[in-house]
Amino acid sequence: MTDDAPLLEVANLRVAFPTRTGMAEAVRGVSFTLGREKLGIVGESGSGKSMTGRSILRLVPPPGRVAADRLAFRGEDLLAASPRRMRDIRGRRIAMVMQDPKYSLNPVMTVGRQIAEAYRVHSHAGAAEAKRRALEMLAAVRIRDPERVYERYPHEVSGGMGQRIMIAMMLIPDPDLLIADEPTSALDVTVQMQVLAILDDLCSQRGMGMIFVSHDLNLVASFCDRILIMYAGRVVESCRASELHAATHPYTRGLLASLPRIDEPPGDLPVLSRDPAWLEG
Amino acid sequence: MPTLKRGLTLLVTVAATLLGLLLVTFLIGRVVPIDPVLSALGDRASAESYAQMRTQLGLDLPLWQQFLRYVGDVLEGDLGTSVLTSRPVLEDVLRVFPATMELATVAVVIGAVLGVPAGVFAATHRGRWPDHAIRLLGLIGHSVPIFWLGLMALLLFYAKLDWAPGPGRVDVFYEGMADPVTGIVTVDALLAGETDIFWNALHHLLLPSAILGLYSVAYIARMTRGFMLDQLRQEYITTARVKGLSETRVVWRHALGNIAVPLITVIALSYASLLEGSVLTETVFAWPGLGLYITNSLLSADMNAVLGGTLVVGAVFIALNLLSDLLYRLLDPRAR
Amino acid sequence: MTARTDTQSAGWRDWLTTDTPQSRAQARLGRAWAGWTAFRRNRLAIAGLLIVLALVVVAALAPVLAPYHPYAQDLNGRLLPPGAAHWLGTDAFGRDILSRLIHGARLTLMIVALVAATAPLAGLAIGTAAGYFGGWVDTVLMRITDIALAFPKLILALAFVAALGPGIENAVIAIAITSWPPYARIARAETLTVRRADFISAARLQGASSLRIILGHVMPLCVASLIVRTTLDMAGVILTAAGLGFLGLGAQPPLPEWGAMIANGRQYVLEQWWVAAMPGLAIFIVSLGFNLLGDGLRDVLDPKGD
Amino acid sequence: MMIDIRDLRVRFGQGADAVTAVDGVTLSVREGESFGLVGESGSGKSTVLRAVSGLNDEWTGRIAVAGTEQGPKRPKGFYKLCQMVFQDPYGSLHPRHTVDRILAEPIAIHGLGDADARIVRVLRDVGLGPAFRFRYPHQLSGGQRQRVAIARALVLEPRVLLLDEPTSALDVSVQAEILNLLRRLRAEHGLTLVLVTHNLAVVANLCDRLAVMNRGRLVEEMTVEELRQGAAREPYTLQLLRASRGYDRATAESFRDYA
Repeated sequence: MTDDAPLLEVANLRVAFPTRTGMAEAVRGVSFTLGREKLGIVGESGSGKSMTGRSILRLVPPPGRVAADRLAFRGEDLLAASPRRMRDIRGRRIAMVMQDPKYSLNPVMTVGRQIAEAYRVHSHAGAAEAKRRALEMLAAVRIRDPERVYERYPHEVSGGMGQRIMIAMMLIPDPDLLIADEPTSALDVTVQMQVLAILDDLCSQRGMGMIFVSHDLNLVASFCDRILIMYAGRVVESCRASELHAATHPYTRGLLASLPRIDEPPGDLPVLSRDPAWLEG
Repeated sequence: MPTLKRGLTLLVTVAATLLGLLLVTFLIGRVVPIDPVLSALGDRASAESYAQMRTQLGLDLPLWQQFLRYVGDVLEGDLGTSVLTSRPVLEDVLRVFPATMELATVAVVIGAVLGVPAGVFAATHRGRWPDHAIRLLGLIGHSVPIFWLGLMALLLFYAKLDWAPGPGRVDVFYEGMADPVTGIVTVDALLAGETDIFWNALHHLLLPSAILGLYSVAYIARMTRGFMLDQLRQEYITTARVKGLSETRVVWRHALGNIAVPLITVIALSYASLLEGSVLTETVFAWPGLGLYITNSLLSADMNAVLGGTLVVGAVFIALNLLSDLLYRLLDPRAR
Repeated sequence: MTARTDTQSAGWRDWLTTDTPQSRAQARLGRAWAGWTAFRRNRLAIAGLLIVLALVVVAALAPVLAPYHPYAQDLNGRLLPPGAAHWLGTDAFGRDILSRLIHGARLTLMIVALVAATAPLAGLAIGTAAGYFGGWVDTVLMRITDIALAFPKLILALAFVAALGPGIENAVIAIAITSWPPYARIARAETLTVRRADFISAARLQGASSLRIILGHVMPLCVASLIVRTTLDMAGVILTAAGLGFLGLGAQPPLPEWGAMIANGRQYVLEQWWVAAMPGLAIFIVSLGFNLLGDGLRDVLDPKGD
Repeated sequence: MMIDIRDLRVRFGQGADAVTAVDGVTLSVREGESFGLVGESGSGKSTVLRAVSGLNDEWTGRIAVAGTEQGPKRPKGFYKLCQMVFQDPYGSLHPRHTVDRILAEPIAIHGLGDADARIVRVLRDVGLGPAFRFRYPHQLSGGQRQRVAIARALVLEPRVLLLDEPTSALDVSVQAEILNLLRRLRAEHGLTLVLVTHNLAVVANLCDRLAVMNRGRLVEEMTVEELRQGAAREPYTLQLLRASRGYDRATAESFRDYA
């Protein structure tokens, strides 16, 4: 496998949930490929952006159903992988950081043990070795006093520190791909920037690919290399982040226009009028 | 909050609860239409000795003084004398209590050992047939009158199939053969090295404790399922799966770790309700425990014994509550 | 003809399930309909509902349904096994067990109704007041509740009955007195979760009085879980009442109370099993009915689970 | 002055556990003005708003609204003068009440007649047709719910509207609609607005003047014109401004904690 081969190939991904009135499709035919880059997936609530991220890890809760023409990680078909193989891939090859560390960390386990556990499950290292690695990792996410933080419980740390701990835990087995699902939406802007800087550095140092799921168009445009814009379960536009201002799809243009800006005089914002034709891509 | 202050609050709470319990038993004792003087002296007492006894029992004092006196007596371990056995109630209660404890303890062990895994299994198979089956079994367990089930079980396993021994703690033949050290026959038999008696006693214990345990299996399984479903929805469970942990570890380590504390409370509560449920079971199985003692006293209007027994069960309840509270503070990092 | 009824019922369904109700009544009915649709899909809950309805019908029509008078003794027909003349057999006085069970349904229903009409309401009032006002009101009310909760319910009920004298009225009083605390706890917990909700703040900012907020905003949200809990508890009430009857402390002879009937059959259980078995079965079925109904209601009204 | 706050202090908890949420804030808002209160979480901005609204009664200092000094407990008439809109449209509407009941309640409390006409009028005012009147909150989208919440605040025809992060739980396209609605209502009803938010762009769009808060203190006050030109004086405000321009690796490095 060469370095320029795609890390992830997704073709015609569909996620559907049964409801009383039939199947409701959350993701309707999403296709993209990902190399060692930062790919942003942007959309409003209900656009299917989070479900796209989770279906890659096969974490769509039952009774949801995932189907795709191709869903391959480094050429390996993820939909055909056995549960055991999938557990190997999770964490070790593909990791995920979620929105709010308040909920995504186990409240009755010290953060240190949670990080060490993530390391041990894939490396079969001893307890002492795992602890040493966990402390190193805490230092790598710029936590000043790793020894003390190691013994803390999640409710004893701030949101920003919690998210760094989450990143440490996810990156400790050295995965190839990180899915970040609104990783900074629960944080204040300044803390948000610091956490993003850590993610940015670690990604480039380790040559990881990243899928960054967010509702924040500005943030994604400034952080990622490439952007997919999702609407109602479909990708309506895909472009380089630096060329977002030149987006052509009316939905993307409408979203951009509806954002208030500090440097613009106050006045009515253009309101997005949704065209049913967008539903068909 | 500082530990000292928290400890004091806890102490005050326990004291208030005990006092409340005493107040209730005291008031019940006052409204009984039975004259305590007559029941102490018999019907043919002279007016003079009647008045003397009345003063002696403190019945001429104002109500609040009577209550203080009652509290003082109880704190000294004086629960009055049983009319039925003519012995101090405390002595009676201490003699019969181990039998009830033996029954309830075996029952709660059955309840926890079967109930927790059943609840976890139901939760992890939510909406599929194991869940429905466990749920239905739980509802059935909650709906059976336990005394009736005991009767029917005796009918089937003792009278028809002859698998179980009859009522009582041991066969008549063995009765009184092992020294009552702890009052728990199985333990006493083992201490005395009498394996025959041990097996016989265990055999006798099996049916009543299984029936008593059935109720607590139903309760514990149902609560476990509810707690577990709550936890399995949480985001940290997704985190554990993303880390690549096996489903067993996700469920039994991460999710169960988070419900351990409420589960302990549930098990303590069901232990308490088993002590109580023994009133009916003991009657059916002629099990000479506290329940049977209270029932017999009730039927012969022996109020001292009834209230004394109530007080002891109440005190055990309060102790169990206190214990689960302490464990909660000890085990949950968020409560420390 | 069929086609027409179909379109008619479809019209009703559309009217009920519309997203744009035209009146208060339509909105309310639509909501009830949505609840019923969800409830209807739970077959066990429907079974429970049918059992409870059957209990009500049997109790209401007892004199019509019972083949014999519940007290009619026939000393020549003592302890007859189930057969054509006596479907469920006769007891030690030759009384028809089926007829006694049918009349006993009235007692069971009465006990359930009396307890359900008192304890949950007392608990609701105490719990919402404690939760909404907080501070010392909460401390005092909840301390009392906790104390009451730490008591052994059944044994306390026994002691109450012992003090007040055996009888069905006293049994009901004893059960009601010992069963309000859990309702107060539930109502308080629900109140605490909604007290900080923005819609309560919004109501306060409208200038609404505390009474108005508790009655109009807080209580409606507590009622759902309280109804579920009450329904589930009714099974326990039936079992407790039967237990008191079994011990001879509940309904007194010759009342056909199911628990007392089991006690009567106890001494014959090894030979004439049906005398004790039939009333026990009746208790079990009715109590299961309340449990199934409560469980189904929880799925509809209180989907959070326990 | 429509709102005049002097040396406002709010403390939560007692003894050693006490936290000072608001630490001596002084500010005033003119009649008809739209004022923004900006800060990160824990800055005390919402606490100030809740003290003004009367939801929080454990404060010291002076709060005057429309020239009348206010105590911790407010008379009923105060609520006709001053209303509030909350952040989360999912939590601010009673789940078991229809839109109709939500809007009828304030009318009943204050004994205003003509409920039907008022409800229809205020629904039209916030851009919802009469079709929405008998719906339950779960039958509405987030934006529609927030419109109902605004309608509930307006039904008493107040002069002051307090807004606690009114758009931060909404999608950007819906946020634009709500901001436009608030601007129109302000013009039509001559409302005084106080907007609490962490989003500087929202303030720039809707407000005339703003104050920045950090850790319970007022850092600085400025006009929106100054904000637009980046003419902040305090380093904390400058850092906020930089952070809201999007991610930049070098800028992130320069961030520090302002205590």
